[in-house]
Amino acid sequence: MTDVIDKPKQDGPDLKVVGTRPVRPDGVDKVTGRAAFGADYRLPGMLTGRILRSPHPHARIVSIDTTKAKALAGVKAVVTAADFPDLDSEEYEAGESAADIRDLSLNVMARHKVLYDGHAVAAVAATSASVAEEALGLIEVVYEVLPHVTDVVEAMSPTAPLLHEGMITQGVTPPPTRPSNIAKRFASQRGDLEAGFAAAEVVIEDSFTTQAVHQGYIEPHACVATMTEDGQSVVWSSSQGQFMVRTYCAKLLGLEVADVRVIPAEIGGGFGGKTTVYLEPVALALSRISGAPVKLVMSRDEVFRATGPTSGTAITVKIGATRDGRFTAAQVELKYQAGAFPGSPAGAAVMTALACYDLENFSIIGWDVVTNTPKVAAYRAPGAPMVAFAVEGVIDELARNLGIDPIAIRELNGVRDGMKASYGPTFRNIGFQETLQAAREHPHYSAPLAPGEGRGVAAGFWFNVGGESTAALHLNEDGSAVVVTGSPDIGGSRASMAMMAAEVLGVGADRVRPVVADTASIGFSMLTGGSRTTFATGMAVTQAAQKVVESLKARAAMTWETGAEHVAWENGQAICLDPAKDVKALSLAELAANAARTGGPISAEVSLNAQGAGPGFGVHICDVAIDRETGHVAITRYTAVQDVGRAIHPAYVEGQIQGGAAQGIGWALNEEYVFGDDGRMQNSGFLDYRMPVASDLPMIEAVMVEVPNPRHPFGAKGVGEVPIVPPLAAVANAVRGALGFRMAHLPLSPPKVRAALDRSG
Amino acid sequence: MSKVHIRARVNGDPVEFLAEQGMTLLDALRDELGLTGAKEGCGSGDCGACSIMVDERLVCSCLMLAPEAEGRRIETIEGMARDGGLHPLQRKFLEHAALQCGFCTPGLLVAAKALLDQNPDPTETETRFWLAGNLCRCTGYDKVIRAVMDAAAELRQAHSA
Amino acid sequence: MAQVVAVSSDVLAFTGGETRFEVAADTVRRLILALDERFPGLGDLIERRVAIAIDGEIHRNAWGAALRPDSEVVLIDRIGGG
Amino acid sequence: MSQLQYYAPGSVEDAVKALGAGGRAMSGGTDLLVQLRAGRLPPGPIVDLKNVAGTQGIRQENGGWIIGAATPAALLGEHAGLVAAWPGVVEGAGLIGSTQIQNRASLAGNLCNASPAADSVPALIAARATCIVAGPGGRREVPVQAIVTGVGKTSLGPGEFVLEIRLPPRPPRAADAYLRAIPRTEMDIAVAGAGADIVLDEAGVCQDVRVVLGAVAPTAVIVAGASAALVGFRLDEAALERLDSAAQVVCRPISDKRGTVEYRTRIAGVLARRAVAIAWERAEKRA
Repeated sequence: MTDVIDKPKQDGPDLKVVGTRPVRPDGVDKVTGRAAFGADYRLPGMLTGRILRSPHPHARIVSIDTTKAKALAGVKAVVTAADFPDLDSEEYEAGESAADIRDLSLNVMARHKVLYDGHAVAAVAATSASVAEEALGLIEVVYEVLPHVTDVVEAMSPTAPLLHEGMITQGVTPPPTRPSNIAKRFASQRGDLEAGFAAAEVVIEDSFTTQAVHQGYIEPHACVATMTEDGQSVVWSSSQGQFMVRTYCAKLLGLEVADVRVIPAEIGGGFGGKTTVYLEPVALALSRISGAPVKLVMSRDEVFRATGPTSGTAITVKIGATRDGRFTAAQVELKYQAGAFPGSPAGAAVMTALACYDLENFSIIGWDVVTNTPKVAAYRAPGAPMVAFAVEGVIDELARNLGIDPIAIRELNGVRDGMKASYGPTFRNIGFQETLQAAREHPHYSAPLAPGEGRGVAAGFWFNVGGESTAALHLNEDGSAVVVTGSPDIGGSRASMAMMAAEVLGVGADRVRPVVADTASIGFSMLTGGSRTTFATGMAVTQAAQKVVESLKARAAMTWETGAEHVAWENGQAICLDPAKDVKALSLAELAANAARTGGPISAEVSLNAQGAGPGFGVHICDVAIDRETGHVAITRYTAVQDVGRAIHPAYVEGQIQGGAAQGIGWALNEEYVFGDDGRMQNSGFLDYRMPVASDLPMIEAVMVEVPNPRHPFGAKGVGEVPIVPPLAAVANAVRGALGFRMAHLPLSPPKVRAALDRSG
Repeated sequence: MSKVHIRARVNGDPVEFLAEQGMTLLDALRDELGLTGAKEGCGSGDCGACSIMVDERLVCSCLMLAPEAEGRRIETIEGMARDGGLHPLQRKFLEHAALQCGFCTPGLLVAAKALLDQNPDPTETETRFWLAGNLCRCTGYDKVIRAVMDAAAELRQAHSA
Repeated sequence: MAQVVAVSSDVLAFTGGETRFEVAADTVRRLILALDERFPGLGDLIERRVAIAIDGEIHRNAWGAALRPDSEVVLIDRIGGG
Repeated sequence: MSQLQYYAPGSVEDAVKALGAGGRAMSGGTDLLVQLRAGRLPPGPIVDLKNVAGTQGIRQENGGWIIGAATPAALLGEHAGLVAAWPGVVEGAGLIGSTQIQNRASLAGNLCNASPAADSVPALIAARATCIVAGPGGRREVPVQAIVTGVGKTSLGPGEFVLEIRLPPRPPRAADAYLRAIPRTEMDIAVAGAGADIVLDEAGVCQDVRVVLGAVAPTAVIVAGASAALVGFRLDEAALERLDSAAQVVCRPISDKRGTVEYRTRIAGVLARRAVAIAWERAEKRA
């Protein structure tokens, strides 16, 4: 079962809706098959599009001849990079972090060079799927195949084939004179490293690797797009941000933003992977030529080969400690694979690497390295899980070496309010120690292990972000309400939006119906990512509801012919505080019914840029049983403890924690991109890209520790990303416990575990 | 290539449609019949998002050709709620928050119903193995399994009452 | 005078490794302008790539955010998310 | 793929004709359609064998069992008589994919797809199962191990297809078992598999044994040394150790995304041991 460990209420609002578990408003559509996802849209006269992809990991495009494809009956458009503007390099912030518009354009459609197996080189739109597929076969591309490199460490070698001939490493002084595949160096340091290690009585150092893994959303990318002759465009697509899609489509096709309207479909999972565009600009380009709506849907093979995995990494960690377990110094070097274009999450990894711990002396160096693999995309706490795998592994070894309980060593060194985070600022209102304590006191932690089983503990950190959001609240004539946001709902956020509005209005959650609106129907909102929606968009919703309440109070005052200061709002009704008036309370419905008489429709829209998202911490406990003959690792028990601010809808908070833990377990045990010597992905399907199935997992117990975030009206903070940070290390530390030696290279798949056992004798 | 004329019964109703001979039943349901509840997550039978019942057997509609549906009785997610009310499984999925994005949900529900139709009292392990053909990336399966077990309990109670 | 600490690698590349500055500014907007004056071009970099933590709370694109005289101001890389 | 021609003959004669004209046999289609879609097989007309008389159902004849070639694997597991007689064959069939796949995939399809990792094949060979092959020249009965000749290759001639799979009658104190190793717990291709069929005498001594390995060579391989390791012995650790070694000797695996040569070889030994131990225990219970 799932526990909520409640802190004493600090601010004490008596919450009636927040913290309950109502059925989500979009739920019935989703259990009946009505909900329309990206591929479910269909327009009259719609064409079917298909994309031709490079079979080579690295090649120069000598020529592309589309003559035969264009001549095929039923083909209405063929596009290549020549049909897109050749854009200059420009950093642009529309996704989760700044993207280079030129790189994005080249990723959407290769120009001059293909940089990975699966890189798009041309696309067709035709009257049927079979005609479109036939047309792909008629496009003649002449490639000059180049040597390739897919591994991050090999790509850093001075002799490695160069992906971008002019790329000079940033962040190195003086700048290198020769180009390389190293896009950028990140560095972060504090104190005196040498002195710190000199003060250590025990020093543990180890090197770790992780493989590229995919977000693995079950819904492949899909969109329908249409453009008129004057450039006005509509896109229906499944993404984490309709405004992100609008911005990128306008940029990549040279359109006015006002001419692009993006209508969000239901999104079938994203986890960061749908924070950029792949199909939408192509569908628009095809529609521009054909004059008809074009639908593009990726196959699973395309999703794996051409969309965002996260980085494969190589990480070295060295930590020193005194005999009593106090850390004296830490040194981390991490190499992150960016894929075809710069932009791995190495920077975030540098910032999170030691964020859980109080350290006087440290040095962290990060490298962002391009490889002939798909351009990485954000994946849930981008960059953090891999470095946590390494750092938490070394801390586990330190604890073992020193004979200190693994939670105790983390409590001893863990950050608290008032300490300076490794990434700079001073922590305020954090819940790491509370989370550690809850883990230590949880029955799982003291439960006996079966012989041969191992138990691992690991901690994780994520910043969470805020950002720009808009929300509108419209009161209906019967006192019900509509809350409109621009934030796609991936995991049930519509429920929390309705709940927060309902809490302020003083009505039941089912009296407020939430809508995720298109780009023409609500003000700008950043995409759903960075665990920001319930925090930032929730703040906009709350403020909009508060404005509506103010308006309701004013209208009640008008009705009672008193001042607004004499009106209170309680339990969904206006109460008159004016002792001179003997009047009955006015209900929300009564006030709504009189809206026309008291000033017109009652609604409010709030746009804001939310700051001060509080960071979150997680501590996971994992038990494993290992078949020492087959090398198979079974997760026998799993508990995930997390500081969640305040849970608006606890069931969906638990769901985030459980889902994140499950993804991390998959990453630890079996998921990996496997590239052949030819540089092609060998396992671009769910059969051989092994995400956990139901029988692979136990129940995942989610324990919510509530340390309210003072910057949010209800204390909420982001919860979606933290839970994927600890599992890689929690699983690996448990395997370490069961085996008696450490395995530092993910995934811990049966062949590797058995081979390690054989080596260990 | 001429299309074939197919007659079948879908969610109790007779249907007729034309399909290319190599078209999957999934594409036919979605594109010819407008039943988009079954989803394509992989096209290779590995994710189960396209699960439907054919002659009371649970299958992946992406691994069946449309012409194979000739004369068959097909049940899809669109037919699960009856007489204006949700099936207990659908209700339990909502009560337990057993869905996040909801993309795999139709397939999971069809598969879970097939389980309970033939095994009204499955263990957790039996439920997990039966549903192993339905990938969910959002939930970690915890709430899905709880919802199915809870629905099974409710259905057993309803039957014994 | 706000006590400004630079942690971001990008910022350090701009300041030639200098990590601590005292800046007379009572808002983020004024802080950025002042820094740009001291290190021409840094203002643009901050607008594009840098987040500003004020007394432990991370801000980005927040010209209006207030700085108290004893505020701890840290320039860090912007964080995305998934 | 949507432009493929589909043909569903009702008689053996029509099926033979259609296949002879270049058609590709399909029963459950769970492998074939995936391969066609991925472009691993060239497109060609599909001949659906599910409506062909004799390809559906399980029946007993002269003490043995006849399984129609296109019978879905799930039906094997639901057939109490077959489960009791050939639990290992049923285990192998029961591991072909998910519940959904089980309702489509067939023994003959799993066999003729000619994957080295086919889960039902080692158990069938261990069981000394045979195939009735129908073709232009009439019908012939061949041992299961004669069908697959290499990765993706079979001995079936033009117009030929497997119509039935036959399992022999069971003596008392005989039982079989199948095990495989996969990285997950379900939904995987065998990294290695082992089928074992064993006959004990009244004293519990092994009289006859056949152990067959999957996914460790281009085709399923019979462990030649299994008889020497086990016949005449009781079940003990030493016997299983001998079997383990004998199993490893016949392995000629490849290293690929699913496993290395070393891993497959070692696991083959482990699985052979475990499968024999299960079959042995089952056989003892049938005294």
